[in-house]
Amino acid sequence: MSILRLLRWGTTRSPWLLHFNTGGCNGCDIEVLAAITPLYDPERLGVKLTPSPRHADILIVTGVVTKKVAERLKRIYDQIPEPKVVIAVGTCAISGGVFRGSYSHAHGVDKVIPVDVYVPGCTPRPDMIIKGIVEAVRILNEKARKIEQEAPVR
Amino acid sequence: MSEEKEYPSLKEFFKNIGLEVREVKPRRYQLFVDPDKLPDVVKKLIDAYDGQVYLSTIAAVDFIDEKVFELNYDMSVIPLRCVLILKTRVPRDKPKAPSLVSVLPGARPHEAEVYDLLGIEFEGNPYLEKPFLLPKELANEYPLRKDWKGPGKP
Amino acid sequence: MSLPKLLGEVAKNLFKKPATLPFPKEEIKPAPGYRGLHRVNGDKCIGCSLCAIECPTGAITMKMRPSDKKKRYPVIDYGKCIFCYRCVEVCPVKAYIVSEEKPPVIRFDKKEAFIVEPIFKSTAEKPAKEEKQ
Amino acid sequence: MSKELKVIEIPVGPQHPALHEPIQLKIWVYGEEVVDVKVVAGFNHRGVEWLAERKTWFQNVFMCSRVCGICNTVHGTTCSQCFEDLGNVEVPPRAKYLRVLVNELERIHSHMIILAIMAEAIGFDSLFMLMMRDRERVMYLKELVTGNRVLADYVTIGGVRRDVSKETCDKILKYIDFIEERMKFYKKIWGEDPIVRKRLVDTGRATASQALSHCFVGPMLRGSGVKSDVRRDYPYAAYDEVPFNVITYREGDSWARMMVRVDEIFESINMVRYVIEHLPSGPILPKVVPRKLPAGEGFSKSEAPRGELVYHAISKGGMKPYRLKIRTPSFTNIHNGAFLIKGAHVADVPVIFTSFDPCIACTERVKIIDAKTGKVRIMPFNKLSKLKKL
Repeated sequence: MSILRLLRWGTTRSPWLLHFNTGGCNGCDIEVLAAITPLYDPERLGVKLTPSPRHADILIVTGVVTKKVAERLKRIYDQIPEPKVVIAVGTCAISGGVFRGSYSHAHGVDKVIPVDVYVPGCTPRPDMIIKGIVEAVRILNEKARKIEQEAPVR
Repeated sequence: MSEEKEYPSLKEFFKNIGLEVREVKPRRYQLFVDPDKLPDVVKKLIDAYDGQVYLSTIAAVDFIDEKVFELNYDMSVIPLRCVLILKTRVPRDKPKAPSLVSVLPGARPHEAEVYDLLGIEFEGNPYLEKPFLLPKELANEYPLRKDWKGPGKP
Repeated sequence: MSLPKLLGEVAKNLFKKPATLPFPKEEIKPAPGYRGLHRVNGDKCIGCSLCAIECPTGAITMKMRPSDKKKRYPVIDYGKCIFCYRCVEVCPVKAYIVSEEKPPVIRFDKKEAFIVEPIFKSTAEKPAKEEKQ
Repeated sequence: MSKELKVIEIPVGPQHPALHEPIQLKIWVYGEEVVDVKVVAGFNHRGVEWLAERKTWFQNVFMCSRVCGICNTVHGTTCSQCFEDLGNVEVPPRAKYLRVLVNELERIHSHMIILAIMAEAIGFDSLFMLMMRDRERVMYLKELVTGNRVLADYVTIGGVRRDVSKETCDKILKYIDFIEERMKFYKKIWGEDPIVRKRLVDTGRATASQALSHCFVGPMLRGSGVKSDVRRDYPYAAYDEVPFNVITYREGDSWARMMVRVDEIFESINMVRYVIEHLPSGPILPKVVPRKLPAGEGFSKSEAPRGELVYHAISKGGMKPYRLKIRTPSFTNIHNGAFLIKGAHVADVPVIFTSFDPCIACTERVKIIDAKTGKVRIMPFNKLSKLKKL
């Protein structure tokens, strides 16, 4: 119980991000990249970009989910330990955006994995991406608390 | 590769090999070539301009009414600073054209792309592969052919 | 081997003001002319559907007005909108209100916030939130 | 060594810390040497050409801008030019100059981002942070002129969508001066810093004839000493009136490619200054822009930050194109450039690959088996025969 509380304290105060491009136009990706640079610097808030899904708490997904990449997205989602939160950044990740109607993608991240926070815009500004992360941390806290409550009490 | 060397103009060059080139717009030339003669013409072109010729793209068009595929080879001739569009036509029921890979290795991905999306076979290109870009579900289909029925509404 | 050229610059930056914007405390203002959220002035709109036809993503759908069965009005889905302002450009009566407001972050349980109805003042059809012009 | 070395297959990507985009490189290594490489892709295939046949001319300009986010204005410009060529639409001179202005601003930010990513790839994180900080000024300028930081949607058929005011011009000049000052400092680092030079010099070398026969474009071709620039060779917009130099480096390695980009930023800065000083007055859009274009053929190419970008449209009249062919620079550079990875060390793979300035979104489809024509410099002969079967 107390271990889980410590875990919740840790994850919500310093959430680690994993960024995955699922076939977007790169616009959102360079904005995610811009959001971790000195001008916005979320690292002072404890947010850090990590290369491995096994270390991550928050998954940032950009781009239309092409059919070829959908299975990899699922695999990466499964590799992230609970509690986890998914942010869909950009119009393409929400609904397919300007590429709606094409044969080779799934029209949005939520068709493949559950999404918790949507950041609309084409492309969203870096500060809005950080706001999305703040919202995601709130959801992360709720999820972690749920895990805490459901754990068997000894 | 000296800049000063004099090169013949495209009109002169094609006159020497018995073909006539048409200037459609300033610095843009166009001519029809038989598919079988194409590698030969490109070889001569590369030799005449010291190899300073590259293939920009192959734009393949499906003219379903005329039952032909048209292949537009957009070449750039660096010393003359102009664009040369070599047009060739292959029948729709037997879509086969000779490959340029032996004379210009850079033609490889362009031919593979056309093979994947339109199904025109380039004889002599060992790198053709299907699916090249398409997802596995569409491995046997040719989306850019005009008689492809499409994915339906999302 | 010479010293890395960047060392001097790094040392100099230690004594400078931080480049980071105090973001959560102060809002970052976009440059003037930023293409932000746009709304429809429902009173001005004549229901010609030109914006819905021209929209590159199909984010605008035309809805019937409850008061007048012959007229339609546009509804924008910000989940599909790419903020290209093509609709603002083609509108023959300039019924679109543009703003520099950034599109808001939306939680998974509030997905209906994507769909935004026009602003009506005279009729009581769907009084929406006021917005400065 | 008692145990014999084996050829091992290593997948790099599609989710990989060094590559920010979905592409997979399958590399086969023998010890530390890369013996074969295969670019597996299609992870980013969105069916843009298929969609283009189903959208109207104006919708296509917006969609084509989103083929690539980093070089979106140049996509929009080329697409518009292609349709203007098809419909014989005359572009007013002020619009031509403004197109040059925005395209050059975009080139500055695109080159700065690839230089920053390269710095990250070689483990030079402070340079990455400093360059990204200064790049934000360019992004602000872009937002000021076009209305959005990244996806500008600035160019439309016939002209541009916004005008610039006097204050905007003053601000651009002020910020551009700052960027030039900073770039002079960065050029010193890129040219002389031992960390950069040790990592980049002599990796992924391509000779001029190799670069030409493999159809490289843009900085990859100019880094090998071939003087080819679409802005000079096939001028579009107002590039025939704006003076600039074509930058070439003879070395042909990763370092030369990066230095071409560094020097091109200075050229772009000068061009931005020239454009603002010589901006003609007049309208930014012609009086009538047709909604239907006639039957025929349109062709346009331009110099994107990554190289030559080609649009080829075929129309049968009406509201929609019959066929729109897009050839992006990264498509040939990544597919044909993969042979440079062969024979390199495993640790050099991300460096060589980043020096291509890979834009997977641009490529929108990638997959290749490596060219057998590219000569491998260091070859483990005993394994090559087995390799063919892999």
